[in-house]
Amino acid sequence: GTVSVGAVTPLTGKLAVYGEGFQQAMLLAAEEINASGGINGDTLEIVFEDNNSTSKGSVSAIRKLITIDKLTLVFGPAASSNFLAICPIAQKNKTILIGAESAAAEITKCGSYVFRVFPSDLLQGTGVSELASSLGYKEVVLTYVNNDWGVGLAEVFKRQFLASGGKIIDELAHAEGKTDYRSEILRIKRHNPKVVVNLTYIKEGATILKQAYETGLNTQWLMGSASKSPKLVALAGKTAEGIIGTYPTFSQESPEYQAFKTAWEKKYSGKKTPIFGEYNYDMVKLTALALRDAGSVDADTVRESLLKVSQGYMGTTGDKSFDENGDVGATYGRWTVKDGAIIDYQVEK
Amino acid sequence: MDYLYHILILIMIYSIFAISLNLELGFAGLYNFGHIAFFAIGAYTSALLSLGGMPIPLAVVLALVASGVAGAILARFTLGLSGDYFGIATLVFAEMIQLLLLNERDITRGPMGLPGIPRPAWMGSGHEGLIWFLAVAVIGTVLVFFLVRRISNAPFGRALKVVREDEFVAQALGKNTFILKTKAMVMGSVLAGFAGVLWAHYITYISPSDFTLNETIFVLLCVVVGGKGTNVGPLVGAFVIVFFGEFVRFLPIPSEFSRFVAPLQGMVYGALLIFMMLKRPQGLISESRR
Amino acid sequence: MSAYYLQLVVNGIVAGSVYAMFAVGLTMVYGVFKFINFSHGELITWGAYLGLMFSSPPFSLPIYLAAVPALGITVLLGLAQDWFIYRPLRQSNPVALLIASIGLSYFMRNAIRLIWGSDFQTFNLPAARGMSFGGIYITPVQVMMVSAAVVFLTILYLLFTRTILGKSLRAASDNMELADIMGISMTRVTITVWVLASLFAATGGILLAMDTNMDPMMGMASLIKAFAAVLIGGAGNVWGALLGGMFIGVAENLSVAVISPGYKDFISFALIFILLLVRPTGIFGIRGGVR
Amino acid sequence: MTVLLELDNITAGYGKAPILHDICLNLDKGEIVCIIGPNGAGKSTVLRTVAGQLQPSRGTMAFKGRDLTCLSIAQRGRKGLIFIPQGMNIFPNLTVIENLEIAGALMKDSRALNAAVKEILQHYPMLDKKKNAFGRTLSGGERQVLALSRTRMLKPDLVLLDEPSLGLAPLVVDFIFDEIKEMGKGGSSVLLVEQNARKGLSVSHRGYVLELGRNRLTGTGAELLQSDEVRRLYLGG
Amino acid sequence: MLVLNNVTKRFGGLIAVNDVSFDLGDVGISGLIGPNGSGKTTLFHLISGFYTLDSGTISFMEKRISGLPPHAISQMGLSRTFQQTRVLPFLSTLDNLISAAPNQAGENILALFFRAKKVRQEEAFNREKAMDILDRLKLSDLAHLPAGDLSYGQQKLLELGRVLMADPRLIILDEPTAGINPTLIRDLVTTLKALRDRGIKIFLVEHNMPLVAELCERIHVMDSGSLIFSGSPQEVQGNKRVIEAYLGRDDSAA
Ligand SMILES: Nc1ncnc2c1ncn2[C@@H]1O[C@H](COP(=O)(O)OP(=O)(O)OP(=O)(O)O)[C@@H](O)[C@H]1O
Ligand SMILES: Nc1ncnc2c1ncn2[C@@H]1O[C@H](COP(=O)(O)OP(=O)(O)OP(=O)(O)O)[C@@H](O)[C@H]1O
Ligand SMILES: [Mg+2]
Ligand SMILES: [Mg+2]
Repeated sequence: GTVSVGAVTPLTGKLAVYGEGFQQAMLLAAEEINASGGINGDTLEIVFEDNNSTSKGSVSAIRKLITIDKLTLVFGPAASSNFLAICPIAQKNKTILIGAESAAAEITKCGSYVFRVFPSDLLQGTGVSELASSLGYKEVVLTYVNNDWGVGLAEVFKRQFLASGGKIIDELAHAEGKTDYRSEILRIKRHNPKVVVNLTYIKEGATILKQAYETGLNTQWLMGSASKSPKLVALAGKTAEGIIGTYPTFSQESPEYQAFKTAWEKKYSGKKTPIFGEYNYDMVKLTALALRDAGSVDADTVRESLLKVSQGYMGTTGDKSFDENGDVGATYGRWTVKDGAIIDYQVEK
Repeated sequence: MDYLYHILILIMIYSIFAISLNLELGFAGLYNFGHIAFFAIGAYTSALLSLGGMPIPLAVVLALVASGVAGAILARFTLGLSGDYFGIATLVFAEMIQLLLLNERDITRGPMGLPGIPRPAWMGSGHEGLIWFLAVAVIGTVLVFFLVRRISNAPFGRALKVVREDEFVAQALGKNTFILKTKAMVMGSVLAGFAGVLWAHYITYISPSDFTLNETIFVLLCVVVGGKGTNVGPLVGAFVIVFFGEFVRFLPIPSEFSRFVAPLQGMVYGALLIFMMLKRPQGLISESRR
Repeated sequence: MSAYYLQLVVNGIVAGSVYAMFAVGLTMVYGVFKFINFSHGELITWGAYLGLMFSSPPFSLPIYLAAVPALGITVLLGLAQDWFIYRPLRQSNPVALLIASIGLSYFMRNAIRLIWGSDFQTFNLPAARGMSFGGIYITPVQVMMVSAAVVFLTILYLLFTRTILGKSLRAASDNMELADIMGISMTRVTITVWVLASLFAATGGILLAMDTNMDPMMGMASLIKAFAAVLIGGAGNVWGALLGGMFIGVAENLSVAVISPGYKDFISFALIFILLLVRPTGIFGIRGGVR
Repeated sequence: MTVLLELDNITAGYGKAPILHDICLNLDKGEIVCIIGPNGAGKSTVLRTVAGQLQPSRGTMAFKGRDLTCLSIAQRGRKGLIFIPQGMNIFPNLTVIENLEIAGALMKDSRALNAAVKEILQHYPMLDKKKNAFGRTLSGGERQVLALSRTRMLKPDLVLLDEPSLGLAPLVVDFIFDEIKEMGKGGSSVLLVEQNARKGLSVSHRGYVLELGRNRLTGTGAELLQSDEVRRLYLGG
Repeated sequence: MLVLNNVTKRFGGLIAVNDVSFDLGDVGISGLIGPNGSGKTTLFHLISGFYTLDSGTISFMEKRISGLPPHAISQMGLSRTFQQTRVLPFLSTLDNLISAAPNQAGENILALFFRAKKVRQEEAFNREKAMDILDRLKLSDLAHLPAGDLSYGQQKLLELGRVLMADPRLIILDEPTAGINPTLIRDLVTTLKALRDRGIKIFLVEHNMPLVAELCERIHVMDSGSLIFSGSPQEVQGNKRVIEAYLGRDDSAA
């Protein structure tokens, strides 16, 4: 037999860029589970539903998964706005909803059936604030991508940074998906800041770095986790040198991660691991464990199992123990770019 | 069942939305490419007010008023423009509204959106709640349909068509074209706002990314595919378009190919539109001449 | 401090020249065929992606050479659009054309995603610090953007006003049936319009992608600004399109100095509204310009 | 005399129902032929069919002895068959001079073109006065003269004229009909549709009377003018 | 009825209508003639409000109408036709006519719901009236055809029908018989005379001199934007300036 779980994934629309990678990571995990006995002998199957990167699509998708496919466990969509649109539905229908990349602090309050293997913004915002303080910066310019993720993160950062006695010289949002950020950069340049906190995505981040360099802005960039990608370095080239960022660490040296990486490269010959791919992978793996433990797909049973098996579970992305809100903790590491490679940042002096 | 209810609710909401656009586009010839703005204004007003503790019926009424006022304001600014200028100006207006929703964070929470929009308590939650909501949506759609049909089949609808065909002639015949068009636009905006209100209280979470140009194009498709300038057309269009979108979910596609599915689906979608225009440009239902 | 504003203006002009190049194509198609071509944005995107194709293996041409076949193929695409879709629709009403162009825009955008994926791509040109003139920075690509716009539009202007072909084009946009009767080859006019529009779109697209990067949505994103430029410049007016584009570019860049950059687009849109109130045909909407 | 244009049993229409039924019509070189008939008889439809805007569903058309049906509108233009439609027959957003120069799309030689334009402007002071005005600002009469003079410039073999006297002041009407006669003398044949049937027939060699899309009568211009039936039915007594 | 005082209209450097003053008075049918481009249509556009005056005033029924929008002027009972026909191409011929009925209660949304009966009756009445007019213009076979498919002459007739539909006090016709078959023109003459006898004033531009001479009691002549002469048909045909500017030597009025 098969055990089916659902996945609301952005296969079309503006997040399709990421959706593809999420899907591949989930499929990889499912394949491995099935190769190692499946769910107590049954095959694990993931039913993907596209959400068109919109909340409308997300609602349609989860309604279909719940009603037609009669699934009791669904992997939620990327983008907190889409995730938030469906979490009440999951909660009301007693369907487990697990997110792998939704960071909004609100999700914590979604309810007892909602989990995520990705740490809340709350943690990351604090992480960036600590980074700035620990580097000795008292005054920063803050810029962030103007979407749910960027704003959520920026709010937390601001709160933490101000509380720790820092000062924000100027704060500006930059629109998502533009090709020209020069005027924003000029506004930053006017303050001649020693440091700029830039909470943004890969594409926006790379464009800003490149254009800042062209415009003659010399500053220390501090970034978040969403820009930590070889792609950013490839796009921004040498202008990415020396940026420092935080990210929820998980040791890339851990056996789990190494295993994931090898398996990925084997299945998707030579393709780079996608952003958040590890989280999706962990999510499926952890779910499989819970399903095995539960021995049924009954939502309440699986929920109990999830809480149980996750305690102390080490995935590729580290410790995935769910707390009572279905959130995971994280330790924040620091990364930097040196000679075109992303490496862990070490305080030199 | 819930999924079916969901699809039906979506069809109802888009029917109302399409009827409202058809009133402007099909009857008055106003190519409003910013119609989503009024949907958004309705949705946000009602959501904000009811989240702020106002009784839902009152919030809904105020939301309709807000959409209507916004429609009147836009009419004031744009109705002096000729057809295509009008289209682009309205498109720009919708972008402006979206930017406002995105940036006025103190009021709208910006990109974080508004979660937990309440539904009337008597609907209950869970399964029955959905049926009740569907019932409300159906009643709303029927009312809107008959209201608009009454108006469009009457001399008023004909006068709108006169304006659509030739504004100079309309004036020579003593029709106050500005007022007529403004009326069409205000009514269209109120109805679009109504669709938005239903949407907000149905989904219970809204954010600016729900109200993009894509949505305007989506509803434009409903009107055009159904048959603009007709009363039944928008209903048929909303049904066909929403249904088609959901139908695609049931096509058996192996997951290895899933990377190609989405773009192919998009291509098929586009190709269908083109094909439709080549073979049946007037839409599934065509405008009758009495 | 004044260098700051000057720099903003310079950046505005750069952005504006690209808007203008897109706007001219739109306005030309609109002028002759009387519909707003939504798929114009996809010609922009295709131009950029084809440039990418020829500059990466197996071709691996330097970008300046890669642009040549890319432009060529985009032009063919433009012509194919017309031949297979718009030409058969010429007899029906403009709305059918408009809707078909929306359909085509979906189709072409998704075709790009099918071939190249949804992720963004880049030419991987090394970042260079801009040349500095008294504190004003400008990169070679930016210089190219402005000069391409100026050169192209000048050529276009001369074509429209000095040559029979250009006059035929205007005649066709005035009254296509009559132009046909007068023995003006509609085929030639049609080809000219689509060749020019595609060429401008693709050139702009490649330059834009060289300046930053490309993704399947890039054309769509530029389209609204191009619409706005057309609106300000007055439909069918070449200089109008140029100045309209510049106006928007400069206005939105300058606005960042005063208000939150989140409202950058808002400002240019709001200005359009105010302008339209004052002059419903656009500032440069000298009726009977090139049209 | 050689036959220039020959329509043989032409049936044509806009949708399914035909408007023209088995129309036969011929026209010799240098001849001026006038079609008259009540409103909606199908006169304009005949011209549109010959010009190529409509495809006949039955019958044959020959121009200079060659089959016409397979030529496009523009090709017919280049073969020397020019149609001046009723109503919109100039380019409103081109200036008067440009309206004339557009004829250059057919005249390849630019020197000859400039000379021809100059000559026309000299010949028609009415146009010369307005040479830099946009077409859309011209009065009804000015438009007709512009359309006609532009055609003259091309020295076509056959001109299809749909109600050239429409909206013209008496002085100009006379002028236009003189022009038409001149064109005939200059070697261009003219197929003319007129509601001003007296004037139309009086400048024509022959005439056809069309009714409900069928040939009703035919004869020389003078014959038709004399005919009681024509007088009663079509000339308003 | 209609009084023009020093009406002037410029287009750039061109003075299309130059200081024109006249009073239509109580005349049943008045004519306006003049060479092509003399400003007749422009004058009509000024009267009906489609163009704004550069100077001067126009009043209709003792009320000043210059400055009013076209629809307001039309609602006062001044109806017009266009020289270049303007029908509503996608509406049926019948709907084209019915739309021309003035002050329809059904065009008010509230009335649709609160005075539904009146709306229905009015609509039935208008439909019947429209069919009558179509009959008279010999267009009833084409009642359900889109008006854009009519021939030129048929469209011209339809325009006239719209004016008849409107129950105006004054109608201004810009070349009503251009492109109309001579036989039908006879019918038109009858129709126009009947209208006059019902007390409706008519002001028309025409180039068909015999017709003008037959119909009009008084004729105004324009040349190069100025009013050069006003008088009875006989006076006009005998006036040297008019002959030179307009009629031509070989008297085509015959
Ligand atoms: N585009 C069209 N589509 C359908 N029917 C048409 C179209 N144009 C004309 N007709 C019909 O064809 C018939 C003949 O029209 P046509 O224009 O040839 O008449 P005509 O003899 O030129 O009349 P007129 O003297 O009024 O110009 C008319 O009855 C008209 O209704
Ligand atoms: N919109 C305009 N812009 C500029 N000039 C115009 C405009 N409309 C008319 N004219 C000019 O004004 C003059 C009068 O034009 P009008 O159309 O009133 O003449 P008309 O007496 O009606 O002539 P016809 O008998 O030929 O119709 C003409 O010289 C014309 O070129
Ligand atoms: Mg005709
Ligand atoms: Mg006139």
